[in-house]
Amino acid sequence: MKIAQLRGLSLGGGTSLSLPMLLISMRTFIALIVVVLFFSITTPNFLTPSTLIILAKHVAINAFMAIGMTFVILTGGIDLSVGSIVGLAGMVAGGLIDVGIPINALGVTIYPNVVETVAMTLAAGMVIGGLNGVLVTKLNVAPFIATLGTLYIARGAALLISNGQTFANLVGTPAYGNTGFPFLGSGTIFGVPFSILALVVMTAVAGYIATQTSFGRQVYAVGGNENAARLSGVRIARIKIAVYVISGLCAAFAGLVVSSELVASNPASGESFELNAIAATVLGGTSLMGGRGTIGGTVVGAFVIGVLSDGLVMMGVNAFWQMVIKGVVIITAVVLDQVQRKMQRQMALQAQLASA
Amino acid sequence: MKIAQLRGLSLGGGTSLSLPMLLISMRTFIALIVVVLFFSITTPNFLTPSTLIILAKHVAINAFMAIGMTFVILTGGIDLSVGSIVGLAGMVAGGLIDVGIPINALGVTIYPNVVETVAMTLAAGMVIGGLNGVLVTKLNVAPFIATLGTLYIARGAALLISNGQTFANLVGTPAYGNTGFPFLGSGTIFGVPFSILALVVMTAVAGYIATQTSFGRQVYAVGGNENAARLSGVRIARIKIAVYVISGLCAAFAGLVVSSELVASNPASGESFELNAIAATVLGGTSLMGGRGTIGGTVVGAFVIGVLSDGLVMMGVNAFWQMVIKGVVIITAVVLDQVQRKMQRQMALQAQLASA
Amino acid sequence: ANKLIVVITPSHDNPFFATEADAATAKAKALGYDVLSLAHDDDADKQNQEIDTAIARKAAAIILDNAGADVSVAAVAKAKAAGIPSFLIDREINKSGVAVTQIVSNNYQGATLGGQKFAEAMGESGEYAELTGKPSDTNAGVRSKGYHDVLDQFSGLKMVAQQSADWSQTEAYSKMESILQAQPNIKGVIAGNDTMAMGASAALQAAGKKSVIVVGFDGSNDVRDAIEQGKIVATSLQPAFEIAQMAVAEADQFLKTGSTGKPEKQLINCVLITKANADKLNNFTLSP
Amino acid sequence: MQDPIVLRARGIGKVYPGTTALTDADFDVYRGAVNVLVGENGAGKSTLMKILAGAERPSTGTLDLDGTPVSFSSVRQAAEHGISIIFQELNLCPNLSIAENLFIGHPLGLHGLKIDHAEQVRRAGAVLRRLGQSLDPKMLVGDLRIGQQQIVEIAKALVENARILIMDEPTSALSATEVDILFRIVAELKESGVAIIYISHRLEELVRIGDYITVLRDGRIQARAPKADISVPWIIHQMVGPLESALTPTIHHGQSVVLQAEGIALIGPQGSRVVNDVSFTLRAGEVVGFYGLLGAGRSELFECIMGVHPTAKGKITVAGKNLAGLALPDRIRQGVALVPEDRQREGLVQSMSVGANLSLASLWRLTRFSRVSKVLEKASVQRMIRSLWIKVSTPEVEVTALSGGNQQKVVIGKALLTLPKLLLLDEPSRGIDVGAKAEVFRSIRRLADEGLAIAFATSDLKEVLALSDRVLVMTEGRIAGEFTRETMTEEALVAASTPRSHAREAA
Ligand SMILES: Nc1ncnc2c1ncn2[C@@H]1O[C@H](COP(=O)(O)OP(=O)(O)OP(=O)(O)O)[C@@H](O)[C@H]1O
Ligand SMILES: Nc1ncnc2c1ncn2[C@@H]1O[C@H](COP(=O)(O)OP(=O)(O)OP(=O)(O)O)[C@@H](O)[C@H]1O
Ligand SMILES: O[C@@H]1[C@H](O)[C@H](O)CO[C@H]1O
Ligand SMILES: [Mg+2]
Ligand SMILES: [Mg+2]
Repeated sequence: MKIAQLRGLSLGGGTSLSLPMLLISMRTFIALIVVVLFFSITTPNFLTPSTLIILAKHVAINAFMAIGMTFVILTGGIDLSVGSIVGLAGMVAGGLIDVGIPINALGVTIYPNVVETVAMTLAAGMVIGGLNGVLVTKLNVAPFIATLGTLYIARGAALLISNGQTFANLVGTPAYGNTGFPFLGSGTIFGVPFSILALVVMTAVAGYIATQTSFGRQVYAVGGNENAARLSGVRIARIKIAVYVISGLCAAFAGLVVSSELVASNPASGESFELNAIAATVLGGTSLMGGRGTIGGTVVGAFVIGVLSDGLVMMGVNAFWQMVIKGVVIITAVVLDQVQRKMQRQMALQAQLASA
Repeated sequence: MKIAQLRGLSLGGGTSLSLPMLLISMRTFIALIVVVLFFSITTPNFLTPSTLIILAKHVAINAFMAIGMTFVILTGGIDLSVGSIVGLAGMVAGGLIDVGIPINALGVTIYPNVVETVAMTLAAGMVIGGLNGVLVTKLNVAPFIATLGTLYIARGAALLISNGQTFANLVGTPAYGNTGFPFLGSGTIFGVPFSILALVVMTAVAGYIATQTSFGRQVYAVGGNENAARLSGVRIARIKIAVYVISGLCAAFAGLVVSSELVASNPASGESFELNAIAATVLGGTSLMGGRGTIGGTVVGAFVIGVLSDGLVMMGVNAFWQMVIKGVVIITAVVLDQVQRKMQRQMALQAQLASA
Repeated sequence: ANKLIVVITPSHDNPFFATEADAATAKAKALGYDVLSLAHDDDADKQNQEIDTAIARKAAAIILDNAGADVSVAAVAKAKAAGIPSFLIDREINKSGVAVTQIVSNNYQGATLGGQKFAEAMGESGEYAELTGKPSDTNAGVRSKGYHDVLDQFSGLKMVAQQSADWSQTEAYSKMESILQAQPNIKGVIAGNDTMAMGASAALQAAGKKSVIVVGFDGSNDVRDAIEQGKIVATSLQPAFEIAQMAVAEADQFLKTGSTGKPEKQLINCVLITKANADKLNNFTLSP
Repeated sequence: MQDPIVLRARGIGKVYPGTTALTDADFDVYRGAVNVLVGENGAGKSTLMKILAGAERPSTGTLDLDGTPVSFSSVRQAAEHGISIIFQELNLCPNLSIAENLFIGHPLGLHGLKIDHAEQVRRAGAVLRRLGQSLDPKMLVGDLRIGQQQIVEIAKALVENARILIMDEPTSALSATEVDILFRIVAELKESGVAIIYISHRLEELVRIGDYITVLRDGRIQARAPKADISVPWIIHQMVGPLESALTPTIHHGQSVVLQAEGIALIGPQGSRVVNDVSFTLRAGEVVGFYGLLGAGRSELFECIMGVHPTAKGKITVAGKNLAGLALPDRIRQGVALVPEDRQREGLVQSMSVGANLSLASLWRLTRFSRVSKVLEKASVQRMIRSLWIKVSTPEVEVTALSGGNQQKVVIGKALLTLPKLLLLDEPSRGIDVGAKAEVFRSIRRLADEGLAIAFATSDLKEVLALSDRVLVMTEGRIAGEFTRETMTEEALVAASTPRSHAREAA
């Protein structure tokens, strides 16, 4: 993760390791270290490997969404629908495994295998994302309002799929060859949980896309000055639709992992997840104005939030205080960010003066 | 209301009646008329006075928040904390009425009368708003993140006040002279429910502030181009803090009405209200980029949302479909908005061409 | 250090759950355990993470009011696999052999009690509305079924509106107001829990329809007071306090002896609360 | 032989809500030549160019490239046909580096799968050097001054190797030296057969490099001629009709001191001393020109006086009152007014009407009981629109609908409405046509005669000589020389304005 974060960094913002960008993620990183230290002192068995693995698994789910969200926010947009997509994705996967695809004409039912199920679910997420993108670009609906609409639509759809019921026991049936779904949530590769590996890979890939591909740089351009980007020949609509599709994809993936962990899918799951995803992104130094931010920063941001909520729960802090503390920390982290950047700039100035 | 909307209108945008603003609110207004017609046809006794009064009462609560939200969004900000402030305000008022202010030193308890209670509650809302404003201006935290933080803080505070319990039966005690709280929610003046009158007054006052005062003008300027506004002598920080205080005040007022209606206050009330308030504002034609929008439009937007949810409940549509439809309507209204404006522009241009 | 018992309930802002949490905590402390009391807000993912936490904290036992009959199974199984026994309260899960005990108030029986009282108060005829709970909560369904198995036998009783208010007081209030508009002449409202009953009753009071019959479910102190003031006719008491303490006691015995000596599923019957016995009700406990 | 005309525009018309920008305009673009387009503010020059470059779609008319009809729905399409443009208003991404801005449309590398950052930086460096700039291509554009940004804008067009290159007022923020370099490049491109369309309000530039001159007036083609046949007076005549004699500055002898500046100093974002111990006085009725090259520190000096930089050092007294500790709004009330250099970023509130923009800085005067008096406001706004000849149908029009020059007039009008004692104009004539310039200068004079003290920054020699009673030359944040009407000559000013560092570069 850290490596990924640093590379994300070293190429974020401008071309190469630009001081402010570096500082931004450093701050969040420091915030992270502070909370970790705090809990390792105050809370029994916090710093044990097993706890940290569990922690990483919890973070992963939010990080998946936050990574997609980062692309959207970099273009100056926002995606409120990710939480609902998590719920919808779970229901799609659950339905495919428990109910399959009944072909009434032939009176038969098709049970896709797990790979197909995953593919179809991700596709569903991308469709919602695409819808967001089209609304924002072709029908120029403000991103906030477009994705607020799909937030309701996707949630409603999730509830309608099973009429509010839960799809239980998603282990599949050997006879139908659709077993293996729980692997996403609880499987391990070389002893490392799948979802953690997925997080590492997704961070690396997203970081590469953001900084090394022309798509990535054009995302930054659109966020920096949309008009200029258009007049420079950037295909705005194409870029924007793409980022929402990516966000939908990431959210659907998060949904798969969640319901795989629960081995059941509940239409209500993912409610208000969007707030955590956005918080992680912004904590990671991404500007809601668009144009500034890094994937690495976002992942660090997700860890700050994750460590915090897990730590407080382990400490047994009461739920109401947890809420207050969460709010205070989100703000403090960002304020620190500001203060430290100012100080840093000052110091830089002093240095130059001295040298001059 | 309509009057209010028109005056809001005729003075929106900049100095006075600017064409685009007019069109915007017209569209939303049409959307409103469409849904009203739909329900009056499909739903028994929808168009009866009593139904419309209940409707207006439901709308009022969202409109109170949306009006405050409009000022914030006009400066290019956003306020996610309003829902939590609704909950907090209810608990403050509830606590003052049921528990009073115990002065342990003297071993006595002070029970403020209803007017004082209302004043203190509104003050509480303004304090949270002020906190938002200071975070955004003095510590330059992004509005989204600052108010996301206070969303958690205020909610946590609301829960802590009673340790999660509900304050029931807020009728006060004649002996303590603190009776009369239910009036806000169910009282009437000349047969018109208090909250509806409050809505009319608030709309008029807010519309006046937005369009007639130099404060209002500066709000638009800050949202339109902060740099230019600063160089023109606008005190940015002062203006921004003010809009968040206004928003907190409006939300607290909404909270008072909610718990007065229930004659009880529940710390969880107001959850996700912010989304409805923002939806109303944007439906009303306020740009999330800041600088464009009208109070009248916002109130119309609130009515669109209110008519919709009440109508569907009266029709007996199931909760899942209600969600889908809500999403579709929010989007459609805004899309209509866009399409109609485009057509309008085209036609205007054709006319010009012909004349030229 | 003492052994740790983790108590997980849906939320702390519904008196019903608050009572559960407090009762369980008090009992466990009395028995010399450390206690970690958590809320999952009916979010299965959050519940799952809290179970992870219990495992990480090497808890001795978990007392759980779960977030959904199906979505909770895997989490409870995970705890079992990690050697932590779970004791469920209030809501059951759709799999046996995973939790050590499931002590659940007999929602169906309670609902039939409420239903009968409601039919009687309605004079066995007239239009009524039903407010149901969170669709994802099995109790909501069970209670609705219990109500209808009774009410549908009376040809005179006609349900003219049915809406979910998600167990929420505010939602119940505004939905009630709207329903009243569409159905001005309803004679009664039957609600899936007490918070919704409170919301509905507030709306009816505001509309001046003080004679409309309201029945709730839970037996909260708020509703008790409303019954005494004549605003609400009845509610079915789920002995939440007793259930929670039973669960802790059985957990304690299980930890000491390796068995509770009781079957996994234990249904605790509900008691109908009316003006007659309301005064004896406090914190979900009916004093004899 | 090959048709000398590469692009033909026929019967081009363009209507915007409220305005008809172009009517039935025919325009020919000759290859290997500099095709000059002139016209007053709002004549339709930029609009015509935007149409040729695919940034706007014409309401009527046809384009015909190399004898085949074409129509562009985007700048990208036009670029694919070898047409590229330098826009009048800068179009850059502040959050990206110079190099990335140059190539953002078509990044270098394998099908965009892997950007070749190194190569982009190399080529960017090359083109910047060609433009005589030593900027680091990795610098963020947001950290550049407007002048430097305009150079990046030019570089961006150059890397596209267009066959038709449109330049819409490329020199409006450039210094004399930079203009010379640009013209050398224009000549080279011409040699290599590139067709250049050149727009500027600096008429001497036009006759200097133009081959074919086309004059636009009120959206119609007014006149066409090869350079050989024409002169500056002819151009002016075609643009605005007969023009009364140019300005004759009246020298003002010392009246009361309005501005007393002592030891003003400011540290810039990069820690350099942007303004370095500057002291001077301004008297009522006096017009003082601040001449200097890009980056000399004039903008920052003005900003210090206005109170934009809290960290600035030094003592500033206006009309006997010490401004120490006064924030910008209070300084406005004390009679200080600034017309900023970048009208888009700092001058205008794009979402507001012309009227609202004009009155924005004077609300404190126009407010009664915290209500903006419609009467007072309307009166002031109307007066300003008339006295500056702002071309607008009604004050309710959104300010973005005005032409560049008319937008600039709105910004000046906003400053004047605050009834200043001291008026600071930073590049007041950027993108203003001769007609408007004359008006602006005349009103500057008038205001001076009414007892206003005026300081204006410019990089235009003719302008500074024409208007100033006194000239202060700035270099690298210092005052490098002071000249009276007697001593101010082009040579003297240029000499004084050349920084040592530049001199070294040149050598
Ligand atoms: N986006 C727009 N919307 C409405 N009207 C516009 C728009 N752009 C230009 N116009 C109008 O079209 C006319 C021509 O504008 P244009 O920018 O082409 O003038 P110009 O010749 O470039 O002037 P300048 O020398 O000041 O740049 C002006 O009257 C202007 O008001
Ligand atoms: N945004 C900025 N970032 C970094 N340095 C800046 C910035 N703006 C100005 N500077 C520095 O301040 C110095 C003076 O800039 P300034 O814009 O005041 O020059 P000027 O004399 O006004 O030239 P111009 O004609 O461009 O206004 C320059 O050397 C430049 O390095
Ligand atoms: O049994 C509980 C209570 O009825 C509570 O009021 C809502 O959730 C149900 O599961
Ligand atoms: Mg132009
Ligand atoms: Mg300058």
